[in-house]
Amino acid sequence: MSAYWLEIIVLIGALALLCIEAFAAPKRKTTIAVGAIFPLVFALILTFIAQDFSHLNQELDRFYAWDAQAKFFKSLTLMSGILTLLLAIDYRKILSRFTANPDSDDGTGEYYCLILFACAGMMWMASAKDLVSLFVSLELTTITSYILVGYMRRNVGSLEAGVKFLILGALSTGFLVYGIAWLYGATSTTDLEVMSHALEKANPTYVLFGLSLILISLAFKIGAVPMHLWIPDVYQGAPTPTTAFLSVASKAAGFCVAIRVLEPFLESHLSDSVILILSILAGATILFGNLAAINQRNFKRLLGYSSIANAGFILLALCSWNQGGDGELSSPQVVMFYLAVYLVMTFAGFFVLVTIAKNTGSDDISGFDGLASRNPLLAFLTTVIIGALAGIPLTAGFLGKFLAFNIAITSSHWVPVSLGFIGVAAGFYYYFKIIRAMYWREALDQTPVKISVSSLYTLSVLTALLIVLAFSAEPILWIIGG
Amino acid sequence: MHTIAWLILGLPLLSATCIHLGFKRNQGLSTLIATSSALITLILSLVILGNGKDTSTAFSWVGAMGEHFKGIEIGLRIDQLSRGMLIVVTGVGFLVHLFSLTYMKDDRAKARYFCGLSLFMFSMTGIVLASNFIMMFIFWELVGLSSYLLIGHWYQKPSAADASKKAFLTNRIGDFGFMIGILMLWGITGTVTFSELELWSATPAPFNSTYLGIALLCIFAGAVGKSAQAPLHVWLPDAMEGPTPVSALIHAATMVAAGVYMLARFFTSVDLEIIAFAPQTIAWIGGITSLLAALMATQQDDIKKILAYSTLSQLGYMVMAVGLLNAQAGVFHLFTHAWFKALLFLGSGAVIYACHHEQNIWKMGGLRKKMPLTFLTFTIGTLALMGFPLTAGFFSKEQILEAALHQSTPLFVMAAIVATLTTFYMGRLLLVAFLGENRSKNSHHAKEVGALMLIPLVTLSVLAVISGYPFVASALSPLYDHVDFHFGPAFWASLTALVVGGGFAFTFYRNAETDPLSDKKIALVFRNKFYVDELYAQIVRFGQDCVAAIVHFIDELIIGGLIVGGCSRAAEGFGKLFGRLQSGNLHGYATLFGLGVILLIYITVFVP
Amino acid sequence: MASLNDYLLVSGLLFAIGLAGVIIRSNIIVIFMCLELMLAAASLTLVAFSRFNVSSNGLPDYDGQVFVFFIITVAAAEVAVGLAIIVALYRARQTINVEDLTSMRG
Amino acid sequence: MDQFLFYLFGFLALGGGLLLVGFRNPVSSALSMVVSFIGLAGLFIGLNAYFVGIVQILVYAGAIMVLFIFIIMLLDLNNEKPFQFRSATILGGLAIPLLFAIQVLGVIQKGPAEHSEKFPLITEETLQQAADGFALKSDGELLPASEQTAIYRSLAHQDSPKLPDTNLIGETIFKHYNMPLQIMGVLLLVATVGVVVLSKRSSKNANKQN
Amino acid sequence: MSLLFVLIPLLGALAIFLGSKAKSTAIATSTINCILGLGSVFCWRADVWSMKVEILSSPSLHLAFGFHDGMSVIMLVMSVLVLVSATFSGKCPEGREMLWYGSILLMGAGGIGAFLSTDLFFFYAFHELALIPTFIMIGVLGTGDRKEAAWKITIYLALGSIILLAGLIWLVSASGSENWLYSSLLASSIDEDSQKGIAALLLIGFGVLVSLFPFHSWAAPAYASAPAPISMLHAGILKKFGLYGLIRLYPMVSSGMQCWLHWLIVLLLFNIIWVGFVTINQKRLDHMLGNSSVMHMGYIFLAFAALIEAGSLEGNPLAKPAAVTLMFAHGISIALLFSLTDVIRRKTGTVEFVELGGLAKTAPRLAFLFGLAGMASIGLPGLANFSGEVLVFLSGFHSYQGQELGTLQIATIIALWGVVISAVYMLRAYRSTFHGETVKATSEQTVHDLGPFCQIPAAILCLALLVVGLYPKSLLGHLAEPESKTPLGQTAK
Repeated sequence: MSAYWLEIIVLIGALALLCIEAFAAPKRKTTIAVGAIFPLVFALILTFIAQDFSHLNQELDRFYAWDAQAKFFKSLTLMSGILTLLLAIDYRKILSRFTANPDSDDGTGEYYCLILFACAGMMWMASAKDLVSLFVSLELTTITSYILVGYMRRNVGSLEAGVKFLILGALSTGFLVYGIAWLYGATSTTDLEVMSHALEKANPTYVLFGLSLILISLAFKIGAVPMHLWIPDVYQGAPTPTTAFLSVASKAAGFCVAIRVLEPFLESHLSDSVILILSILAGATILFGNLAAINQRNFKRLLGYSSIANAGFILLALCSWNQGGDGELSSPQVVMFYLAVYLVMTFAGFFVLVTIAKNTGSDDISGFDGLASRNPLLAFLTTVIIGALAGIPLTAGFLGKFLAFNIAITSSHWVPVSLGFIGVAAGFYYYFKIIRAMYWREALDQTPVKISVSSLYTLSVLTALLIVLAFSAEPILWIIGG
Repeated sequence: MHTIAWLILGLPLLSATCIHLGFKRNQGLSTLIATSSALITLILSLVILGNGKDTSTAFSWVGAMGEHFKGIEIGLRIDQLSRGMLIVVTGVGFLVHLFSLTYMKDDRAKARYFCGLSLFMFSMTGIVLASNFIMMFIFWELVGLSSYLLIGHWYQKPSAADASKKAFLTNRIGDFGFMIGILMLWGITGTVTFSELELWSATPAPFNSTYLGIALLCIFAGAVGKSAQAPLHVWLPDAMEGPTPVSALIHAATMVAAGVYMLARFFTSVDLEIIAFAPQTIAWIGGITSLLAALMATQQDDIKKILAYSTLSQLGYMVMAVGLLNAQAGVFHLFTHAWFKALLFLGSGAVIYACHHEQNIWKMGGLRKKMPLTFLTFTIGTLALMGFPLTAGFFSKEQILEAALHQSTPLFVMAAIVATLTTFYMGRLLLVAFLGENRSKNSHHAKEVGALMLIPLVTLSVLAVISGYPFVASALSPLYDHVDFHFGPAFWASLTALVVGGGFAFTFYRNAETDPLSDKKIALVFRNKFYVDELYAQIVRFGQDCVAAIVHFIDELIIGGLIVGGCSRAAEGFGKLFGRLQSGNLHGYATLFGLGVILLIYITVFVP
Repeated sequence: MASLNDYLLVSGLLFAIGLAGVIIRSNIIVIFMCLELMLAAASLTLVAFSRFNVSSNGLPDYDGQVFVFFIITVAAAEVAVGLAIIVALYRARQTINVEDLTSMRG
Repeated sequence: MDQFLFYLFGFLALGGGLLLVGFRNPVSSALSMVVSFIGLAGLFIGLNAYFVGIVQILVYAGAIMVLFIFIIMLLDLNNEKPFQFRSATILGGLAIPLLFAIQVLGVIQKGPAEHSEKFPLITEETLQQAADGFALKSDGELLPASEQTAIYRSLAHQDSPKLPDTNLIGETIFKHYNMPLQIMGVLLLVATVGVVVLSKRSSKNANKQN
Repeated sequence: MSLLFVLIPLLGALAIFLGSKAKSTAIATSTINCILGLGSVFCWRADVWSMKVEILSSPSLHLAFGFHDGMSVIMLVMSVLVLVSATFSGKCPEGREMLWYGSILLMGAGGIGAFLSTDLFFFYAFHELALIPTFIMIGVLGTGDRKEAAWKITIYLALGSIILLAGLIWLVSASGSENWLYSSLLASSIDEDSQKGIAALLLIGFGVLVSLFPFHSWAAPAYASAPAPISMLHAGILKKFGLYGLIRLYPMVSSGMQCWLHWLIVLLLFNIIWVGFVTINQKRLDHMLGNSSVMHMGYIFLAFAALIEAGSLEGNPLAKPAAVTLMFAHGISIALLFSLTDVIRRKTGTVEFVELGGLAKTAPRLAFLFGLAGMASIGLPGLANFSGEVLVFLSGFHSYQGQELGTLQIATIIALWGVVISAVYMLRAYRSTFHGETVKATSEQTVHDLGPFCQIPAAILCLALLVVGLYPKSLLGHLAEPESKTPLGQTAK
């Protein structure tokens, strides 16, 4: 089977569900959500058996890459799509409260379909190797995200987040387009592969200018300082499944695109400038993300800052550009590894958040107070998850950070690395605030915290994964081709 | 032979362990075990003495590592020095055990006491038998521990608890130097074993004699601590807070003599002619100590304190002798002194026991009639201490004076003054405590002590007389050179001292109710021990406690507060700042975004 | 005919004006318009380059113009969605002034 | 003439942009934006990009502007409050674009020399030469007249050869940009769905209210 | 086989978290571990007992356990002893058994895992296992200023270990080794410049973990506030990780370390003298012990400095045994002291010196044990610490041949004064806690002597102190031939 069917499958699923929603509206919209999981799972399975088809279709080949990186990011997108849907099922009460009709979940059906569309967009992003297809698929994702963020149209926070995201997103789109224009001007092509050959002769100022403009937009997408400003607000305001989706899938797609775009430049004679700016971005992002998180009281917002911080660590791996080989992982592989781990722990974190928010009605860290006595199992799972987020060894989270630092130290990027140390230490502080809340503090309300069965299972599996991956990360290496 | 030596070392330890682990509840059995172990060690020591062969044995405690370090051994060295010292230790030890049976019979923690005694016997035997400096250091410290335990036997008394602490800490300061000395000696000679030091000394490699001298002085610091020489003498008078038999055993006869013993070991092992400055320093310290202590002793009222200062003074004598490169004289005095000082302490113990733990001599008086036998033995001890002709003390003191006369006139003069003062204060003690009238109810009710107490007293008084004679000394004394007696300046000096000191004592204290000298200013200085304790208290307060407080303050302020706290505050401040940037206002975001754009473009395009 | 640099300059200025509008203005709709202006400015650059970078056959390189086509489409879609969100916001908050949108911060 | 048109349209575009930022009334802003876009379209046409220029006017000035004005009217927006003197915003709003413009200028100046020369006109010769490329099969043979494309015909027109940019764009899009176009279709679909979702009124809810 | 020592407590912890009876599980697992650990002393072999599983191919990381040499065994013995006594120590509050005993086992497993790991990655990783349990336990069940203390220790250790991680990564990358296995790193060589940087990172990283001045301010408050088993495990086992690591990694960066020798000497003297003075000024027993444990680290660093000065393990054959012996001794003695301090706290309700006194009368067994441990910690001969300290001092003078005193010798002399300082504070503490008249908090009505259950941990640790103190060869025999592959029971002559 050819690889480009993967997106089609997802799209077909989305369209079908949209039609069902429109014409045969089921009573319970969770049916749609469950239905939406199937195409994703199907596509996920197919990802691993899909074939290369470049010899079949020359035109398609220009826009569609099918390599380990694409494979990985597609499966990552699909995984996060599945998890987002699971999360959304858990979250449906809150979602429906703020959509069309507070009493029923009428307005929620499209939400699940839109996630599928966004997945399709990100999967295309994963394969995009031409600036045009990159732009188009990125815009598909972004515009879908606007809708997903502002979905709760009776919730001021969600709308406010939607508007902020919209304005800043459009701004970054503007820079992206302008940057593409300059790159196109300098190299007369939008095909990245062709571009990499054309760089020799191109005007370096034009190229760097164009690249820096594109970098602005990519930095926005992955949430790197100074284009991170939208993240805390949007993450906080958006419906939690959207937040999770944005912080994992969207960020991952951003990194995929970043790798694709930057690779020709990092391999060219201009690599010094690119590495310089990337390391500055990495350092600033790590520092900002971690330090700004210190004073957070809202867990959702905290996760937002944490996602900025993690973007910084991923950038650290990226700026230590390394082609790998000879038993070493290349930078993109480290990025992918990190993202895989990041997916697991971030979603686990969001599952916890949804459960807590459902029980306490707020996203505040104070909602965790006394969790150790209110639900010891959940507290234990959360402890492991937090440990992984903070990067405690013997969890997969550490392995990710370790690889990032490993590659950065090997290429002697001492300034961002030392900022990274500060970041990690600060990270311990704010992540451990959750642990503190769970164990040290006494809750005012001692009622047990209830967790839905699906969440519990998902959470348990994710937590177990965090431990297991720390000891046998070979599966991830297999996917990323390490 | 080796087995016996090991037994001598091991039995007291066994006894202490048994008592602590098993028989603490059974007080009687505990005392029995301890006393019999002391008896057996005495007998074994005599057996060794009778055998008379020099030998040594060792096992490796820490193995050799590399070429330079040949390991640490636990070894026993039996030669004349250790054999004689063994007799002193086990002899006095056994007698003190015997004495304690009565003296401590009402104590509730008798078992602990005897356990401590046994531990002390173990440690002291260890010092005596040690074949090298590190082993000696080990037992040196253990002696300190047992002394700590025994002084602090009545730990509920704050003064006793403090005294024990003081004793241990002061000794630690000495040990600080001792260890440095050992380390340097090891560096210079490559060995710490006495026998190898002898070899090294016989064929000395080229070395820097100054450093050997410094090493010797550092090692001497250990002796200063243990033998309570100035300036570390302050613990010994305080140590009298312990039970009196302990004072007799540890703080008169054996432990405090360990410093002298150790010096003798060193001086007999290494030829010190080339580093004269070090022995001279030692001699002077000894001399000064003996003079100061004697002066202090003249104004003490506590019977044990007087004896303690006299011990200090006599130890100064010994150290001086050793420092004058006449180790034989020093050790000989050690030997005789052990007997009569133990006698005096046990005698005072009997008096205190009889007077219901009254220790102030001004509240005694007239005990001659109440306890005649004790009085008799005490008098013999006093005479020996004064150096009355034909007693043991006379012979040994004579040798020291002789040595001083030959080596250094100022020291000889000093020694002569000390001898005078000794007669004076001992005469004072005897006159005030035993003669005259009963001055308190306690002394009024005093009566002669029991046989178990008297046996040691009598035995010791015999030894106090005869141990100075060559036929005994040559057999028993650790080191003894027979010096033909002659009526030289030393003898006359000693005799003059006796007469003058005795005369003054008689003049002032015959039938005195209170001390006639106590209102003199100079007497106040003596009574207050030259204010050395006060001085040290200030030094400790400012040099240690204040410094500690300041350091603690700085530690918390600068490291804990400014640096660490500063870092965390900085992180938090940055966090707040970043949080403020996140104003929630789109204007702000757009501005910052734009700023970021400008910077990013600038860095990428225009910087390189 | 003007030079390429003239066109690039005009488009750059136009982009900068759009940026200025985004930063200065408070009305979200106007901000949105400014964003459209920025996109259009970028289109101008593209077209200018497409005209300048002639392809092998001597004609303008139409890849650039195709891209402009996509940009216009995307912009239209963005406007549609954006305005929908803005309307929803207006319904909920009765304001479209960015200064009022600061319920989330810190 | 060319030069004059460039300045005219350039002035229109920039002036419209400035007015867009400057007007306090959103409707005025919207209208000045139209002006700006018309100027822009003129510039496009000046660059021989006729199709893009027309689309610019059609889509932007025609559709998008209408949408904007419609929404402004719908929401009955009043004038924006006069600019309060908030130094940070104003300063940022002036300084940052200025700096950006300077940077663009800097970049332009570092460009190759030929960029400051005037565009070579698209002459008839150019068109003729280009036409040859469209006349050949892949194996190098001339196409038979029946198979000649509109592009070829337009380029190789005997009297007035024209640049058939609409055809060329169409050909490029549909031949070479197939896949982005499909994605674009999805994008439009999503946008439609999104707009519906974000603004539809729940029927049940409405019933209740009635 | 050596995996077993890690696995047993880990499984125990897992079982506890899954709901098995906490206390008995913990006691059972730690006891089994202890017996196995002690048994291994007699029959371990470096080559037979190791295991190696690759968990990641690039970079090549192995889950590898085994004994490098005698040092691992000695650390293992220390760990199992402290672990088993920690499970017996302290008093778990009602309803917190799972957390309490689970944390103890996790921390123990972390320490043992670090000591036995032959792959640097897991060597590092296992140490961190203790981080969360420490944080939770101090924060939840600690005493006094527990919250600040918990934060302090957590952030400090996190920062220290991340710096250490940087050093390790640099080490591995500079060595050009294909994997993180200790053996292959040992075989590689590193250029001078990198060595210098690596050495600095390692010294700071490990230094923070071992509370080297000026990174020491976390230790005292944390140990003072932590529940007894946590302070025991941390001060006893986990703190030794840093020193263990330094000695382990030393051969690879020996010349790099040389550049920092003088810095290290200055810092370690601060550790001994400065912190010593800080310790003197403490007014509470627990704070005093916490600071004293910081201070004593200086001696082990002194041995390490001697090692650096010599330039190689062979150059100063005394230094490593000295450090190891002192680590062992300190681990045992400080654990014992913390355990007993907790008893005092529980029996009298206070650890302020002014509120204590005369406890020797009402609790003689406690007084004896505390005295023994205290004496051990101030280096009284016959107890393990002395053997360590004397070897440390000897190693400091190893290069001295009668010439002028070198820096190291002067440092050793200054460090020797620390022996006096430690005697000062320990005896003062003993004096004000156990001697003197009994007061309200220590009167016979309130205080009972140690029960047999409480004596178990103390007895185990005391025995260890005595055995090593009386016959250090029992320990040092294992170090006689470094990297030896023969069973060490036989090499000890």
